[in-house]
Amino acid sequence: MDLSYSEEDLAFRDEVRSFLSEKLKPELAEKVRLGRGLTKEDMEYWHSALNSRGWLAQNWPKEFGGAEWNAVQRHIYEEEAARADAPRIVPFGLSMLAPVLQKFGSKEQNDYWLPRILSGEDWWCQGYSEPGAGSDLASLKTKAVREGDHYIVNGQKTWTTLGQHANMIFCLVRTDPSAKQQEGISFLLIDMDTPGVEVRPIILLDGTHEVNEVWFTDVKVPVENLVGEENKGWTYAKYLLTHERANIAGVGFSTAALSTVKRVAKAVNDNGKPLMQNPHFAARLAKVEMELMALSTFNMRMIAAAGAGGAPGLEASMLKIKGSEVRQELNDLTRRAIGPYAMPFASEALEGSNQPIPDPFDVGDATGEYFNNRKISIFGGSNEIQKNIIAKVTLGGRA
Amino acid sequence: MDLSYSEEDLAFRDEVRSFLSEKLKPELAEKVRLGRGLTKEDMEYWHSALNSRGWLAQNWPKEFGGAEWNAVQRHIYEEEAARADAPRIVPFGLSMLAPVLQKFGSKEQNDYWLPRILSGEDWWCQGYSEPGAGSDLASLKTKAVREGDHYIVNGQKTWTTLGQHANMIFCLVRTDPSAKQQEGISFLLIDMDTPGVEVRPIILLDGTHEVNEVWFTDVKVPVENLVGEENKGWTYAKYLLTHERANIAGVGFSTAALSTVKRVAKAVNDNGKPLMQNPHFAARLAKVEMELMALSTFNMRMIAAAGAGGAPGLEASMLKIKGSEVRQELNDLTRRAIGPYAMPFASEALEGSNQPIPDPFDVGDATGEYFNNRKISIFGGSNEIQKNIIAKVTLGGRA
Amino acid sequence: MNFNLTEERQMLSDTLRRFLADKYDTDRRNKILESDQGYSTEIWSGLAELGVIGALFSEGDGGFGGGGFDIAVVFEELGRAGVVEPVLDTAVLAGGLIAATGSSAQKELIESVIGGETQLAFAHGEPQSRYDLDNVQTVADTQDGAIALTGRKAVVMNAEAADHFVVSASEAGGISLFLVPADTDGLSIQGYPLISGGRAAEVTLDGVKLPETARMTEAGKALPVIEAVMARATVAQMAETLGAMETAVRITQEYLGTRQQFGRPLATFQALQHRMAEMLTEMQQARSALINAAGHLEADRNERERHISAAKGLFGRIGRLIGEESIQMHGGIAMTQEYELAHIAKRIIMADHRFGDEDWHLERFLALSAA
Amino acid sequence: MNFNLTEERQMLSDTLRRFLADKYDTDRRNKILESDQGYSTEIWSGLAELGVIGALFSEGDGGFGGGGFDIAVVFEELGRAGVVEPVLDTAVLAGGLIAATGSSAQKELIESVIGGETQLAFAHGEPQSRYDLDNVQTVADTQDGAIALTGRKAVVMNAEAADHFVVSASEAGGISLFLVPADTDGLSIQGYPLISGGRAAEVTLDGVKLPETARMTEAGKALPVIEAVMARATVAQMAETLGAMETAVRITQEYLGTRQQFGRPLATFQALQHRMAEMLTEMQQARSALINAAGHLEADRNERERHISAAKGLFGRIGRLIGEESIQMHGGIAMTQEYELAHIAKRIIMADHRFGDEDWHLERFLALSAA
Repeated sequence: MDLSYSEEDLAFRDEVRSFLSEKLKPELAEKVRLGRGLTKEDMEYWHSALNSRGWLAQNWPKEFGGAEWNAVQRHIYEEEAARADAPRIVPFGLSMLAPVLQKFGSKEQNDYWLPRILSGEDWWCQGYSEPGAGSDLASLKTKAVREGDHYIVNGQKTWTTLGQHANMIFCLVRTDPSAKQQEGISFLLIDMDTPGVEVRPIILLDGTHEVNEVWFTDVKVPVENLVGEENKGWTYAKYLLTHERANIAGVGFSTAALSTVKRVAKAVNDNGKPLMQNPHFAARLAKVEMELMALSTFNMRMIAAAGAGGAPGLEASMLKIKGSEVRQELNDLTRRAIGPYAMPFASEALEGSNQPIPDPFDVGDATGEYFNNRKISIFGGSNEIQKNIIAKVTLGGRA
Repeated sequence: MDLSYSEEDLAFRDEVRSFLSEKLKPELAEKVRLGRGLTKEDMEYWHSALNSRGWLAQNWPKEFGGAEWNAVQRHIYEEEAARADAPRIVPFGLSMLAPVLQKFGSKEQNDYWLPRILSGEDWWCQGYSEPGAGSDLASLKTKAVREGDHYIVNGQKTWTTLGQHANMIFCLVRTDPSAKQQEGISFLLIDMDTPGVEVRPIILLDGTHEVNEVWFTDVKVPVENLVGEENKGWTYAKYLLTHERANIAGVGFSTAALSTVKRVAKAVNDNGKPLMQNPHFAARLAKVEMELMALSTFNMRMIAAAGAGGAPGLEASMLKIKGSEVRQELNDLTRRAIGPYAMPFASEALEGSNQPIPDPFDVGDATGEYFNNRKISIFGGSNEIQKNIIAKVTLGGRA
Repeated sequence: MNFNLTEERQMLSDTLRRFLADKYDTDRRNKILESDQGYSTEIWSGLAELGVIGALFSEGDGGFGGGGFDIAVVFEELGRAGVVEPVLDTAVLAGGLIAATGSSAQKELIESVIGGETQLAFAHGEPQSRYDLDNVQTVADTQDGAIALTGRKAVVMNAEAADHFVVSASEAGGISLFLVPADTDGLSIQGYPLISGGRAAEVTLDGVKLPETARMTEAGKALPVIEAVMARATVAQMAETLGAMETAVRITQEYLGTRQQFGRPLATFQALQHRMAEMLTEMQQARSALINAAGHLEADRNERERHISAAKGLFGRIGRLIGEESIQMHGGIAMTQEYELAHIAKRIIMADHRFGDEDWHLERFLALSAA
Repeated sequence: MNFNLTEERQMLSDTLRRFLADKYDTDRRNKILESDQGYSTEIWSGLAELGVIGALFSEGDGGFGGGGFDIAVVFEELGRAGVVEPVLDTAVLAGGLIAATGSSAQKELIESVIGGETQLAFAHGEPQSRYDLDNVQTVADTQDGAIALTGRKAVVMNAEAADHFVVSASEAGGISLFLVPADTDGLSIQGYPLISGGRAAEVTLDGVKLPETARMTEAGKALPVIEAVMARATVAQMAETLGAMETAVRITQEYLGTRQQFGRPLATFQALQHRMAEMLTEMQQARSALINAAGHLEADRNERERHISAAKGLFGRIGRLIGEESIQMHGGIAMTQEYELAHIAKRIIMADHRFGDEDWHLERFLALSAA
C-alpha cells in the first residue's frame, strides 16, 4: 500500500495544470463555478481544446485514437479539472457509445463514427429510458420493425440529457416483441434529422432545460446502423452500464462543491461571526468532508482494481450511492449557508426572471443546483436499484 | 385545543406527588434511577403500596376493582412516577392478562384470578414467543392436546420476561394442528408449579438475567384454565396487543432518561467545561429533547383519542417506533457522556464482577442499559413489524 | 387538555379546503407561478370573501379569530394546496404587527386587509442579518420632527404588491417600526421570483422621509413585538408546511399504488413501504410539534420561544426528509417543473429558509433552555 | 499509488486468520470472557509464536514490521475473531512508547514483549481527562534525585496483567513518561471486567518512588510522542473494529439467509436487503478511511492527526450503525450474551469510548482543518 504519487504522476499533474491554465478561459470557469448553464458552444470549445491535446478520449485504447490513461492519471485529471472549474466532458459519445462500438461494433462503424465523436461533428445523446419504464429499463416499448434495408422505429424516449443539442441518438429498441423482456432488444444508432424524430423539452424543477422527450414516428433507420447482432442489445446496454465507472462517484464534482461551501461559509455572517465558525454548520461540513476523504480513496481503490483487471460491479454500485449522498449533502450545505438568499429563483423558463437575482455571496444558483442534483440518486440506475444489485450479489442471489 | 391541565387534573397531580413522596422509599428510587436490577421483593413492595391506595389497576374498570383513570390521569401518573424514579408496574398480570380475562374470560375466572393479581398472590408471565417464531408469532408450535379434563402441553416458549419470579404463565398454544396458522390457537393459563414446566435463564448481552426460556414437557393443564373458546386464542392475543397502548411510547422512561443525561452532562468535564456546553453533544441532546417534546404531545393526542373511543392502531405503531428511537438515543447519550467510564462491565453473571465498578458520575450501569434497551425496538413487535403494519394500512392493504 | 378543534375552526377548515380543491388545481397554480404578478388577484379576493384573512385577526381588530389554532387551521389548508398567495406576509406578519402595535389611525388599514383590498409587506431582514431578528442596520434619523429611513432590506416577500410596508430601523439603541406607504419617495424595489413560488424584492430606503405618525412603537422598543409576531408567523409557516407534507405524502402514496415496476406496483416493495412508514411517523411528530407551538403562543416569552424553536428545528429536519424522500420515491417524474409534487416539495424544503433554519433554531433552543 | 498488500503482509494476515479460526471460536472466547484473568495465556503465547507481536515493531527494535499497514493487517484479523487479548495495550501503546522514546536499557524489555513473556499497560487517562491527551494531573515530584509519582489513572487497560506500566505525569510545565514496574511500592490497582471483554483498573499512585532511570523522555516533553503513538493505537483499534464489522455483517448475512419468517428467509425482505446494502457501503467507507489513516502515520503531525481524526470520527458513526443494525436485523437472538454477534457488536460500539469518540474527533478535525 502506498498513497503517494510517483514522479511520473507528479509530472503528469503539472502537465494537466499547465494545460488547464492555458486553455480554460476564465469566463468559462466562472460559469462552471456558479453552476450557470453552459451553451453548446462552451461545451464544443472545451471538447475541441482537449481533443487538440489528445486528451478528449481519456479511456479509449490508443488504437482508436484514445489517451488510454491509467487509473491514477484519470484521477489526477478529475481532481485538477474540478479544482480549476473546468467543464465536464459530455459523456454520451465519448464514454458511453464509444466503448460499445469498440467492443461490439463493426470495423466500418468504428472507422466512421469514432473520428466524428472526437471532432465534434456528431453530438450524441442517449435513448434508453421510457416514460413507462423508469428503473425497470428492460420493460421498454419503443419498437423497430425491419422493412427491407431499414428499421421503422416508433415509440418514445425520455430523460434524454442535452438531446436538444444532439444530431445523433443511440437507442435501445424492441425488435422482437414475442421474446422475453430482456431478449428481443437491439442497439440502434439514429440520425435525429430523419423525418419523424421530434424532441420536446422537459423543464426540471429548478427551471432548467437539460432533459428532453424524444418521439419517434415511423422513423426510417438504415440497417447498417444496427450495432452488433439483432436482439442482443441488452448485452451491449449492460456492458455500457458497467463499463464507465471511472467517475461514478463524482469525486471531482464533490471536491469542487466542498471548496464552494467553505468559501461561502467564510463569507456569510452568522450573528457576528463567519458561518464557518458556527459549530452546527461546521459539524455538518466536517462530517461530509470526512466522508469525501474516504470516498476519494474508495474511488481510487476501485479504479486501481478495475485497471488491474478487477470487475468491481458491486463496488461501483456502492460508489454511486455514497457519491450521490456526499454530493447532495454538499449541495444542501451551500443552499443552507446562504440563508434567505437561497429563495430567489433563477429559472431560464420563467417570465420576468431574466433580470439577475441577488447573489451577495457569489455562489450562483445554489438552490437550483440542490434541486437539480436530486437527480443523481434517481437517474442512471436509482440508488434503490443499486441497493437491489448489492443485495442480490451479497445475499446470495435473492432479490 | 387546549394544552393546559384543569383544576381537577392539578389536584390529582398533587395527590400523586404526595403519594410518591410518602410511599417511595429513597433506596428504591435510587435503584431505579441507577438502573440496578430490582428484586422480586422490591417489585412486590411497590405493587402493594399502589394497591393499598387503589392505584394498582389503573386502567381496569371500577367493577373489577380498578381505578379507571382517564387519559390525562394516566399521563400525569406516568410523568410523576418517572420524575420520582418510581418502579414501573409489572404489566403481565395487570395490563396484559387482566383485560383479556375481563373481555373474554368467564365470571369464575375473573372472580378467581383478578383479586389474586391485585393482591400479588399470583405473579404472571407471558408465554407468547417461541424460538422458531420471532416476529412471525402465528407460526408458534407449542401444542396442547385435550385429554379428558386436561390439556397436555408440550413445547417451548422464550423471551419470557421475569419468568424466574412467576408462578403462573398465560400461553398461546396450538390446539388444532390442522388449521391454518392463525386459527387453531388457544389461550391457556398454566400453573408453573405443574410437573414438566422448566424455566431456564437467558443472560442478555448486558449481563442481566431478565428473560427466560420456559419448557413444557407433558404438562397437565385443567380445561377450566382455557380462556374463551378453543381455537380462538389469536383473537384474544390480538386484543391484548392492541389494548395496552397507554405507555407504548415510553414517554415517562424517556423523560427520566433525559434528566439523567442532563445531570451527567453537567457533571462531566470536557476539556475544562461541562460537557453540556460542548456544542456537538448539546446538539445531540437538544435534538432528542425536541423529539421528546413532540412525542409527549403525540402520545397524549392518541391517549385522548383512544379514551374518546378512537382506535389508534396505526398511531400506536408509530408511537412505538418513535418512542423506541427517542429512548435508545437517550441511552446512547448517557453512555456517550461518560466517556471511558462507559467501558466497565457491571454484569450479574460474570465472575469477579461483584466488586463495585467505578461510577464517578453516579449514573449506574449506563452502558448496560444502552445495550439492554436495544430490545425495545425488537421485542413486543419489532419496529420492522410496526412499519409493515403502517404500510399495510396506508398503502391500501399491500404488504 | 383537549385536542379537538372547535366547531367554528373545523368549519373554516372544511370550507377553505373545498374552495381550494375547486379553484386551485395544478394547472391553475402553474399559471399563477408563471405570471408576472406571482399571485392571483382572483384567488386573493376569494380567500378574503371566505373570511380566511379575517380569521387571522382578533375580534378587537375587526376579525373573528386570531388565536394560534386559527392560524394553524388556515395555513394547514393553504399549505395542502400549495397556495402561493401572500396571506402570511400581508395578514400574519405585517398585518399582525399593525394589529399588535399600530396606532389607532394605522389600525384602520386592517379593515381593508381583511376585505382583501390591501396588500402589505414586512421589510425587516437585511443582507447581513441572515435569520437574526435584532440585526438591523437600516437607520431611522429624526430631525425637525421628520424621520428619515436609510438602508437596505433583503428578500422582502410580497414587496412588489404591497400597498404599505412595515419597516424596521435602528433608533435609540434599539429597533423601531414604521408604517410606510409603498409610493413614498426614496423607497425603491428590485423584484424577482422565488423558487417555491411568489415574489420578493431587495428594498432600498434612500432617506425615506416620514412623518411622526408613521411610527408604530415607542422608539427602540419594537424587538419584543417583532419576536411575538414572528412566533405567530412561524406557527403559520409550520402549519403550511405540514399541509404541504400531507399533500406530498398523499401524492407519493397514490403514485406508489399505480406506478408499476418489474411487473408490480411500487407500493408492494418493502423498502419503499418502510420509508413511507417512517415519513408518516415523522409527520405525526411534526403535527405534535406544531400543536405545542400553537398552544404556547400566549405563554410567557421564554416558554413561547422555546416551543417555537423546538418545533421549527424539528420541521427543518422533517421537512427535508419528506421533501427529498417524496421526490426520490417518485423518481424522474418528480423532477419536472410541471408535476404537482415538484412545487409542493420545493415549498416544504424552502420553508427552512424563513424564520430561521434547523440549526439556527437548535442553537436558539439551547440558549433558551439554558436561560 | 498502490492499494495492494505486500506478499509478507498478505501471508501474515492469512496465517493469523487461520490460527484464530482454529483456536478462537465462540465457546473458547466466551470461556475467556468469563475467566478471572480476562484473557488466555495460551492464546497470547500462540500469537507471539506466530510473530504477531513482532510484526508491530520495526526491525530496529527487534521486530519485523511496525508500519501503519502492518498494524492494520494484524488488527483487522484480531478484530474479525473478536480477540480480547491485550495486543493493543502491550505492544502498540506501552510497547510503542518504549520503542519510540525509551532509553536503551528500557528498550531491552521489547524482546520479551515480542516473545510473549511480558505484559505492559499505559496508565495515562485520568478521571477528569475524558479523551484529552494533555490533561494530566498526576504529578511527578523530583527531590534529591528521586522521583515520586502521585495521582490516579482511570480505566487503565490490562493493568492487572501488566509487568510494567508506562505512566504519564505532569512535570516541568508539560508531561513526562516513566517506566514503572508493577510491583513498585505505592502503586495499587482496583480491577474490573469490561463490557466488551478484557479487564481494566483504576490505578492509584501514592508517592510511587522511582529512580531517574525510570524516566523515558526529557522532562515535560512527552506529549508529541504520546500523540504519535496514540495515532498508531487508533489505527490499530480502527482496523480491529473494521475486522469486527466484517464479522458482524457476515453473521448477519448468514442469519438472514437461514432464518425464516412468514414462510421465507429474512434475506428476501427488501427493507432488510437495502439496509444490508447500506451497511456494506458504509464499511467500504470505513476501510477507505482506515487506509487514509494508516497511510499517513508517517506524515507531518498536522496531516497525520487530521487523517486520524477524520477516520476515527467516521468509525464512530459507522460503528454505531453496524453494531446496532446487525443486532436489530437479527432480533432477539443477538440480545443474548452467548451469541457470537453480541460480543462482536459490543466491541464495535465500545470502540467509540477509546482514543476519542465521534464528537471528540469531529471537534479535533475542525481545529486541525482550521490550523
